[in-house]
Parts: sequence; structure tokens; C-alpha cells
Amino acid sequence: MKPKVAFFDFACCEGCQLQVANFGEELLDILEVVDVVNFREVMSENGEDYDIAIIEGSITNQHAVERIKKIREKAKIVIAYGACACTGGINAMKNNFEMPEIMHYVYKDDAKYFDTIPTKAVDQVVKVDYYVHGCPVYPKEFVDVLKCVLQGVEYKVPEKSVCTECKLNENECMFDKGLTCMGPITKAGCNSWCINNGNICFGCRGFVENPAKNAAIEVLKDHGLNPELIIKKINMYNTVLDEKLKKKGEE
Amino acid sequence: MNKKTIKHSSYTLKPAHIIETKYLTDDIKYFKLRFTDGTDLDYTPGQFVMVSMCGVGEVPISISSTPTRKGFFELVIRKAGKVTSDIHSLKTGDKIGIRGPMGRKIPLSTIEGKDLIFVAGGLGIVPLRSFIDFVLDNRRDFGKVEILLGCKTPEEILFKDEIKDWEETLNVEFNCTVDKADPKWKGNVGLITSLIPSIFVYPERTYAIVCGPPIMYKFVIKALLEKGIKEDHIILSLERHMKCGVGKCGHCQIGNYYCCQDGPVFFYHEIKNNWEAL
Amino acid sequence: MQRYYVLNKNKLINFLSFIQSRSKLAAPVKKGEKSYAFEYITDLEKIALHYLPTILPVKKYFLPQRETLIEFNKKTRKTTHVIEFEELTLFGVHTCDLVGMQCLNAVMVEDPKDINYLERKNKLTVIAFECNSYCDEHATCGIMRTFIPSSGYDILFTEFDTYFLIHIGTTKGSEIVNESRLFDVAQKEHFDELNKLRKRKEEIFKPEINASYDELKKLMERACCTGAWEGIFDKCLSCGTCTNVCPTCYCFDINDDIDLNLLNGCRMRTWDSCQNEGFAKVAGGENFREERKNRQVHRYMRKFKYPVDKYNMYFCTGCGRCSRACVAKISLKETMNLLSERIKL
Amino acid sequence: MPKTVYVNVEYLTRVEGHGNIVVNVTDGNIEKCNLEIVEAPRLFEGMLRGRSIFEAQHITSRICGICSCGHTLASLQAAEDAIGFKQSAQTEKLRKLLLYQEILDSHILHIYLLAAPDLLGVKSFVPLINSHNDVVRRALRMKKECNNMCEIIAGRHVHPISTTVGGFTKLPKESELDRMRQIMERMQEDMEATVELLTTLTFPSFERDTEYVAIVNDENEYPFLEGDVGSTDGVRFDKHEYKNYINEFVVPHSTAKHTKLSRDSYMVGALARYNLNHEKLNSEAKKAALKLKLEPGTKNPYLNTVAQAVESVYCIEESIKIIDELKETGVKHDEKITVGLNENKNIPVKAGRGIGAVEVPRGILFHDYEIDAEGRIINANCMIPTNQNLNNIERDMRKLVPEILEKTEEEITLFLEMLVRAYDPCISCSTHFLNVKFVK
Ligand SMILES: Cc1cc2nc3c(=O)[nH]c(=O)nc-3n(C[C@H](O)[C@H](O)[C@H](O)COP(=O)(O)OP(=O)(O)OC[C@H]3O[C@@H](n4cnc5c(N)ncnc54)[C@H](O)[C@@H]3O)c2cc1C
Ligand code: SF4
Ligand code: SF4
Ligand code: SF4
Repeated sequence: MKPKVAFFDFACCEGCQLQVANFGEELLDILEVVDVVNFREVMSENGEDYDIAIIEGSITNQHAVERIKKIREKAKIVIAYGACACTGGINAMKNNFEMPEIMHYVYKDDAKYFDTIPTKAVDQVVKVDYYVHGCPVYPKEFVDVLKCVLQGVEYKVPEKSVCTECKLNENECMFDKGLTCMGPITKAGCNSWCINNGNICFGCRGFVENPAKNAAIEVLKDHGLNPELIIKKINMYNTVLDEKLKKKGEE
Repeated sequence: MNKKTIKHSSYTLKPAHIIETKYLTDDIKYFKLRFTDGTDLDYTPGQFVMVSMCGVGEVPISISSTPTRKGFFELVIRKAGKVTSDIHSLKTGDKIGIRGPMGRKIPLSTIEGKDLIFVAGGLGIVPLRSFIDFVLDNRRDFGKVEILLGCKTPEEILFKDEIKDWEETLNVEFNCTVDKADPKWKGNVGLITSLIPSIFVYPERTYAIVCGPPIMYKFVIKALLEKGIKEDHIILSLERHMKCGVGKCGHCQIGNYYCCQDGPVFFYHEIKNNWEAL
Repeated sequence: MQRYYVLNKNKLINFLSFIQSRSKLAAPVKKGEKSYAFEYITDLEKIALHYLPTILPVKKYFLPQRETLIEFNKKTRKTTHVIEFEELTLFGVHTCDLVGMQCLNAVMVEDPKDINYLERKNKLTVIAFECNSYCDEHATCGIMRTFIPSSGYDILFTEFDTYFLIHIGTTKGSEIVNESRLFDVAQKEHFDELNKLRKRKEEIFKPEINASYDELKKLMERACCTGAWEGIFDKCLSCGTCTNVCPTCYCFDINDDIDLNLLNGCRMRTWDSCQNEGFAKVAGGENFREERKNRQVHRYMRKFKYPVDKYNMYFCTGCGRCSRACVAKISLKETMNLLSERIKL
Repeated sequence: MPKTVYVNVEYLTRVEGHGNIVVNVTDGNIEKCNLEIVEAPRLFEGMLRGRSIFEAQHITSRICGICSCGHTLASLQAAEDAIGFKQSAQTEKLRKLLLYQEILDSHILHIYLLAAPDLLGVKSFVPLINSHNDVVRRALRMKKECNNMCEIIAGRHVHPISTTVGGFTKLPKESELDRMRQIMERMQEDMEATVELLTTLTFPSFERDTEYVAIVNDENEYPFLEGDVGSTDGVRFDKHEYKNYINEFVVPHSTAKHTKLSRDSYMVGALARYNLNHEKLNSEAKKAALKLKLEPGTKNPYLNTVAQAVESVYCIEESIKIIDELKETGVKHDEKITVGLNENKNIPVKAGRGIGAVEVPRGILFHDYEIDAEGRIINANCMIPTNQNLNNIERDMRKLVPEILEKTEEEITLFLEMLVRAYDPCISCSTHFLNVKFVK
């Protein structure tokens, strides 16, 4: 029996789901091994009977909290899919503002109509079994995770930094070009995608397991980045992880 | 890149059949294996094998049986992660790939005729069982045999039947302590080190063989030394992360040593000054 | 066997074309302001003859970043052991990198031998290029005494004004030189020049560290578990770069890959680094090198202490890559100097 | 025949983002006929404050995965407009190429995976894998090839990597130009088959007179990236004035704001562009339009899908032209830039305000940034095509419902769903910047 897979999206750009549609004909190979029963972005079938729930997006309101809990109850396996689901992603940048202030900035007097809560990663609300990091997800890693799911074994996100992959690809280091890069403290697994294409790593896969955050701030400072921008740069994808680290530190 | 195939390398797997399995606890499973070509694994107590689940990975596992019993070898595996949980899904009749035996063959002649104390913490009993059974199969070649076992809870005590056997028929002193007792438990409660002071030893003719979680060693060694047991009479089996098993990949390095090749069994005096050992 | 030849500089192109007619060619090319890399060469113009040590050392050809060890089929249970290799000539290998390869050789021939490595190595031809002066301030080839090439090459090029002096290291090298018919036998004046150059080099390359060659190991032994390392690695991010770029680091990981049908797959080895968080973690949760600092100390021990005990070699070639590539600007030279100040030998 | 119909499509599928269709007809009277937008707010506008303009495109591309290249280009245009940076001719070409590929990609996705299942009477492409295997394979292949193109140009399609303020951080190699040309040549064949397929499908006939809005200019090229904003009602204004012309207003049932220009509503997107600029299409695209019987002045919103096909033909042909030009002049690799967050101050920055206006697959997209002297954003605003269409969609729905009232509720639902889908709405985009209100 092929496992039944359902895609669900929360606050996100749906780009990670699109990565699936972007597989091309390889998608048909994937459909050979799983049954997709719910994939709202490209399908109207509305299967409510599924084994594996692939969750895209972050939890940003109470309605979403209830919805994700229901999904968790039904699914045997929950996969957090993409940065928004795994770490809050770009959405969590808003947690660095006072909620009423940013709400008022965007919605003015209508802000009061909104049900909104600070952005949460999926695992802050329900248990997550697998993570596919990245903004967007790296297709090969998604397939790797899928294989682990099919084999019924856990998937381990490499406990390495993007630098290790960047070096293996023998890119010229961004720091040598006078730029600052999030590679040293970002989880590997994307094959240093951005640096291979000439840009810096923005840290979309989130901090490595035990990031040397203070050292990283020092290093970025040494390379001439304005302190205010350093904090912004680091929290672009790491706000939720940072909150988690702080909590762990307090315990 | 060109590719060629060859018959043999350090990574070649040798197929083995599973001839028996049973759960010892919820997450610890016992496996009895035999090579499909009928050969015996040529090993010494303290050695280990690499167990392969193709497609998932390979893990180091201690051999729990004694080489004195032919035609099979035994493994006891705790579900710890990716590979080990996949191994748990195996049933009698399944085939797996084995590499090994790995590790140093310690000369058993050194302990022949001596009194032995086995100190095991939790799963540490698994590799020690290989020594214990070896000794018991040659019971007359050894002196006094004492087994000290420490576990978190009474349920975690492995090989309960065998222990009874050891105690009743083979003249072995067995002492056990748990961190947390349950109402049925009548034995000791406390750390394993608490068992050591009360045992009686002839220091010069006693060897201690120790295996357990990393934090245990320091305290056990201290207690043993206080008993007067000599540094070169203390034998330790150490665990490290291992990938290749052939002294290359670097994961298992303990200072100067590669645990997979130079160990995992060491004499205390060899590693007491090694900054990374204990 | 004739050992010394001369190649006129304007014949270099012909020689390289000749090499290309025999095998694939890899040589350093410029990648950025200060970055070079060994790459497969089609366009000979791209070769950078004078270059700063490449981002990755030539170890990537001996021990590739990723390599298949075995292939298997889960259904038939058949496993095959595979070796990936290619006929390749490396041109322009720096003096220090020759030593790096010798370090790797020492590890891989040690029993149990690494057949994948050894077989692959047999297919590689190494044409070295002697450094006549420092590449930059990060290099410590003076103290490591790796600025004079001793062995590890099939052919060695030493550059002079108008010609290269060639030394043949192996029969394979001799065959290439003979077959190419581009070389002249070296004369006395050439040897005189070589001697002069080597003397000059002794003047240029001076110990960069305030300790003698022999003292380096002792320095490590004394420093090992002390406070001597205090503060040195505060900025270390554990990104793993220093080990990946090091010509003598060879730690690796082994992982399986399988196709979507869960039928055919392979077991791969990939470079790993002792600086990575999970490198020394075991199942119980214990991490034997949890602190970043200890991982760095371990790295230094693996350069200047352990291999000396085991192989009687320092596993540092002085290439300077680790310092050059470190984003936190932690420098091997400065670290060693600081240690030598702090430790009384 | 007085009739009572109640349609409630919760979470409309095969569109991007979350929207509900709610229609309530009691005894023949329309009491409610709304497209409710229920996407959760993400507050991009607020989050952009204090950020460097060199990060802005990276952040705003995350508004929408499907048109992330479009957002990127609009963002870059706004940022460069603000600091007065002029892109090079080569950069312009490559950006155009990237946009063509995104439009192609998005149109293919829409035609095959989102719209076609309705026309073929199935719920999604999955049943088509068996019934129309070659069609599904073609669709997936075309989509993949667009991706491969984007990968060469910008690193990847979803959230492009190498597009930054100032230009590109990598440039295509000669061999990659060849590869792109081959891809586009193969795509020509597949596109031909696509047009062929569309000629066999019947679209609902429905018309409503409305205003069409798109970028217009005086060049001789179908405009996507540069120009003024123009409409079929004869309005034309500079993009910097968009706020003065386009009215945004709040409706009570939507988390997205609605807009209007000269009349009650207007439409943007492929059909709008076609209606305004069809004369500037290249000959292949014109031929396709002829074949598909798409006439200028078309008032049937369902035919937006057909206009997308015509534009797809256009994009393929124009892409080939650009690739050939690049091959001829050779790519100037010294134009490759390294910017990061402009740590090395390679690009001069000054305070100012900049507007980007780009025709993305679903219509015209505005990004509007006000920045300080150090290049940090003080205020940001975006106007998303789907927002601009929402009002028009609802007005279409209100005209359509009475016309199809005799049909079954199921059919009515389908027709309405198809109508909304025809606009190819991107709902996740549309709520991120604008004023919203809940159904009360
Ligand atoms: C010499 C030796 C003998 C051993 N004998 C036994 C035994 O008899 N029975 C038994 O149940 N276990 C034994 N182990 C431990 C066993 O090897 C690990 O539990 C197993 O490797 C975990 O792999 P995994 O894929 O299941 O876990 P993973 O999912 O890979 O990881 C779970 C945890 O295990 C750690 N780990 C991963 N690989 C290894 C490794 N190769 N060595 C140690 N830790 C690792 C990880 O860092 C992580 O913390 C032994 C280990 C060694 C070194
Ligand atoms: S470019 Fe970034 S990821 Fe690559 S080595 Fe440098 S710091 Fe690390
Ligand atoms: S390089 Fe960095 S930003 Fe780019 S995909 Fe990888 S982790 Fe994300
Ligand atoms: S330790 Fe540093 S200087 Fe020494 S060989 Fe390695 S990279 Fe080169």
C-alpha cells in the first residue's frame, strides 16, 4: 500500500509546494511510491484520509493553531516542510517588533479586526517527525527525507555548517570578497546553493545545532558590517531559533 | 569518473542470517546470527562488528557471545536512532551484512588463572557477557568471579535468566544495584560504585573489566584503585562514534588512539594520561 | 635513468598539449581576487602558473569529496565493492602540497589499507612546481621545512628565467619526458643555478614560529590540557573550513543513498570534519568534544603531536590554508607563537 | 424561475493562497456574491522597515513562490530607482529573459495544472496521468525546462539567487547559452502542441465590459518591464503616480484590499496586456492568437487562459532572440557583481523613493520603497495584481450568477470556480501589504 500524503499550507509563499510541481517528470516517479490525496495548490481532490501530512508555512493565528492540531491528530507522520514550517522562516521577522506597533503600521485602525499571534514554527505547536529545511526547500533533500519516511527511519539534518558544503564545492569565500555570509552558522544540507550562484548565504536553513552566535556577531563586525544590520541579518531566519536558544539557556 | 569493481576491501560486507531474535526490553533486542557460508566469526571477547542495513547505514555493535560457542554469534541492540531502529525491524531468516570482527584482540592469557571483577553499567553488560561466558566456559581456568551490575531501574536488567544460571551453577558472585527501585525490588539502590567497597579482593591477582556509560568510568576506576587493584589490571571497554571501523575516518579518535583499532578495550595504564579518554 | 632535464619556457604549451593527448589534465586556475582552484583544463591559457595555494588542496583527487564505496541491491542482496578513479595528470602542484599527499599516503597504506585511495592514486600523475618564494604571510613552510621538494612527484618543475629545470621522480615521469621529446638533458650550468636557487631559498624561508622544528611536538604536549589555549579560539565558529581546506585532514563520514524505489543504492564516503558538532557524539548523548575549543585543540594535536608518534611526521605542510580561509581570522602562525610564549619548553 | 442557491467554496483549490467563494441567492435574489480572502496576514510591509534595500528583494520574493522572480524584479526596480542606479544593457536583457521564463512557467502551470482539469472534467492533473499521459508529461516537462532556464539565469526559479541590486552575481557561460537555446527550441515544439490542445477546448462564453490596465510604452516591444501605466479607457500615467490614480478601498469580507481606476473595477493580467498591446506581439504570437481565435478587445475573462498561451508563445520567441543577441555579443563577465549587503560599498546609495512596476504573470505589480541615506527602508508598499483583480472578479461573479441560475448548484459552483481560476489569482500575495477587514 502506498502511503497517502497530504500537503497543507499555513502562512507562507507556497514556493516550497511549488518545488514539488517543479520536479518535472520526476514527479511521476514520486507519485509511483506515494499517493497524494490532498494538494490544494494544484489539486481539487480533498482527501481527509492520510498517513503523512506535509506542512508548509508558519502558525500565525489561533485558527491555524486549531487547524494544525487537528491535522496532527489524523496524521501518522508530520513533516515540517520549508523554513516557514521548520523555523518560522521569514514570517518570524515580525516577532522582533512589538506586535501592536507593527499591526498598526500595516493595518492602521483596522488592526483590531485581526487574530494574530507571534509567528510560531510548527514544532512549537505540535510534534514534528521530519524536517525539510530551507527557503525554498532543496529538492534533493526533500527526496532524501521522503526516502527515510518510506523506509520508516529518521532523517538526520547534517550537523554541519553551510561552509563545509561551500568548501567542498570550492567556491571563493564571500568573506574574501569583502562580504559577510551566514554560511558559518547555518545548517548544511542545501549544497551551499546560494554561494554556488554567487550570492551570500542568508541563513534560510536556520542555525546549526549549537551556534556560536556571539562569536559570529564579532566576526561580522570585524568584516565591516554595521551592528544594527548584523542583528537583522542574523534574525532574518533565526528569530524563532534564537527564542528557543534563549529559553534553553534559561533552563 | 571511471568505475571498477573489486572483490574485497575494508568495506566489503559478509552476509549473515538471523537465526533467532527476541526482545529483552521494549527497546533492546537480541539477535543470533550465522554467516551464510557457515564460517565462524573469528573473534575475541571485547571485539565488535559493523552491522549494515543497506540504504540506511552501518553501526558498530559489540559481540555479546563467547567465541567458545561455535556456529553463531550474538548481538544485543538498543534502538538509538536511524540504523538501530531499522535493525529492530529484522526477523528470523532475514539476511544482513557484517564487517568484522573489528578492534584489538586482547590476549586472554593475561587474565587466565586470575580473580575477575566485571563492572557493568546498563548496556555495558552486553560486551561484558562475551567475557563472562568465555570465562564460565573455561571456569576452571579462573579464580573468583564477581559481577557487579548497575542499572537505572530493575526492568533494565538484561539476561536475568542467564544471571541466575551464573549465580547458581557456576559459582559466580553477582551483585546488582539500581538507581530507582520499584516496590518489588529487594536489592541495592544507588550508584554502582557503592558496590565496590564491600567486595573482598586479593589485589595482586585480581583483574577488573569495566564497561558502561562514559560518566561511570572515572568513579569506578577510583573505587577499584582504592581497593588496591593495579592500573594494568583494570580493563576498560570504551565507546566512541565510529564510521569506518578501520582506523581511518577519525571519529573514534581518543588522543593518540583510534578506538576502533587500538581499542575499544584498553588497559587503564595505557590511557590514564590520555586527555581525551576518560 | 637520466634524472635532470631542461624545458625551454616557450615549449611549456607544447608540453601541456602533449599531456592532454595522454590523459585529462588538472591545473590551478584563478577563481577570484585571491582564490585559485585545481580544475580540469581544456583551455591551457586558463592555467595560473603562479598562484596562491588553491582553496582545496589536490587531496580532492586522491580522496574525493564524495565517493562511492559499495553498491547494493536490496532485493537481490548483492553488494559490489567499487573504486572510482580516473587517469589524470595534475600539473603545478606546489611544494607543500607534495608533503600533504605523502601524509595521506602514510595513513592510507597503514593496515588495513585503503584500497580505494591507493588504486586511485596509481592512476594519477603528479607534476610539481617548486615555489621559489613565499606565497603570502600565512604560509609556515619555513619552519615546517616543506619549501624544498623532496619526493612525492613524478616530475618536478623548477622555474628559472627562461627555462624550467626538470627533475624526474619516477619511471612514469621519465616515460612522459622521453615520449614528449621536448626536453634537453640538463648541463652543469643548470645544476649550478639550481644550487644557487636552493641556497637563496634557505635565506628567504625562515622559521615563522618562535620554536624549533623539533620543539613543535613538545609544545603541543605541554600545552595540551592547560590554560595556554585561553582566548585563542573564542571567535571560532566551528564552520569546519580549516579542516576541509587542509591537505592532511582526511576524516570522513559514511552514508547510504538509495533510489526512490528503495531497491538500488550505494554507500558513499564524504569528507567530514572534527570541528562539526556531531563528530564525536555517541548514542547515549555524550559528546566527547562538546566544546569548540577542545575541537580546535584536537585539530592542533592531530597536526603536531599524534601523527608524529604514529608516522613520525608532522601533519602540517605549512601551506597556510587554514589561516587564509578562516573567517574568524584565527591564524595558525599566531596561535603557535602565542603558545610558545605561554609555554616554557 | 425563482431559485435558491447557496454556494460556499471553502479554500478554493488550484489557486495560490486561501480564498472562499460565497454566493447566496434566495428566491432569485442575489444576497451575497463574494470572493472572500482569508489568507493569514504576514506583515511584510512592517518587517521591511529598517532593512537594507540589498536585502529587500530577498525578503519580498518570499511574498509569493509562484511569482518570486516578478517580485524580485519589481523590488530591484524600486530599489535601483530610489538610489538612481542604472542597470546595464546586459543586465536588462538577462532580467527580461528571467521574467519571460517566469511568465512562461507560471502560464504553463496555470494552463495545464490549474485550468485544464476543469475543461477536461477532472479534479486535478492526477487522473490525467492515466487518461492523458502525454499531456501531463508535456506539462511537467515544460515546467521543468522553465526551471532549468531560471536555474541558469538566476540559480533557481523559486526565490532566485543571483539577482541583486546592481545586476547579477553570476552570468551564463557560453555553454549555458547554448543549452538555453536548445531548451527553448524544444519548448517551441511543446508550445505548438499546447496551442493545439487549447484549440480543442471550449471555454464558457461570458462577457462583461470592463477597463483593462497594463504597462504601456512607445517602444516597439510588448512591454513587461518598462513604461507607463495605461488603460483601455485611455488613461496613461507615470508609474510614480500610481497612488494618485489607483484607488484602494476596503471591503468588509476580505483580508485583501480592492482597487479601482476610471470605473468600478479593472482587470490586469494576460488578457489586459493583450487587449492593450496586442499589436506589439511578435509574429508567432500573433499567429497563435489567430489560431486560438483570440481577438483584441475580448471581454470574456475565461479567455485569460488563452491570452496566457499567446503570451507564452511570445516569451519563447523573445527568449530565443535575447539568447542569440547574448551569443553574438558574448556575455561580459566583468559585469558580474558581488554585493551582499553592500558591505564593500560597491554601489553608491542615497536617500530617496523608488517605484518598481513590472508586468508579472498575473498583471502589473508595484513595489514602492522610501529609503534613508544609508539605504535602509523607512516605508514600503506593494500593490499586487490579484488585489487589483479582486473587485473585477466579484463584479464578474455578480453578472454571471443570474445568467447561469438555471444550472444546477454544482455547475454554478464549477463555473464560479473556473471564473476565479481564470484570473489565476495569487491570494497569498494579495494580503501581505494591504488593509484588510474581516467578515462581520
Ligand atoms: C565499539 C562499539 C560497540 C557498540 N556496541 C553496541 C551494542 O552492543 N549494542 C548497542 O545497542 N549499541 C552499541 N553501540 C552503540 C551503537 O553503535 C549506536 O547506538 C549506533 O551507532 C547508533 O546509530 P543509529 O544510526 O541508530 O543512530 P543515529 O540516528 O545515527 O544517531 C543517534 C545517536 O547515536 C550517535 N551515533 C551515531 N553513530 C554512532 C556510532 N557509530 N557510534 C556511536 N554513536 C553513534 C549519534 O551521534 C546520535 O547521538 C556500540 C558502539 C560502539 C562504538
Ligand atoms: S562563502 Fe560563506 S558559506 Fe562559503 S566558506 Fe565563506 S563563509 Fe562559508
Ligand atoms: S546557501 Fe544559505 S540561504 Fe542559500 S539555500 Fe543554503 S542555507 Fe539557504
Ligand atoms: S594545518 Fe593549516 S597550514 Fe598546516 S597543512 Fe593544514 S591547512 Fe596547511
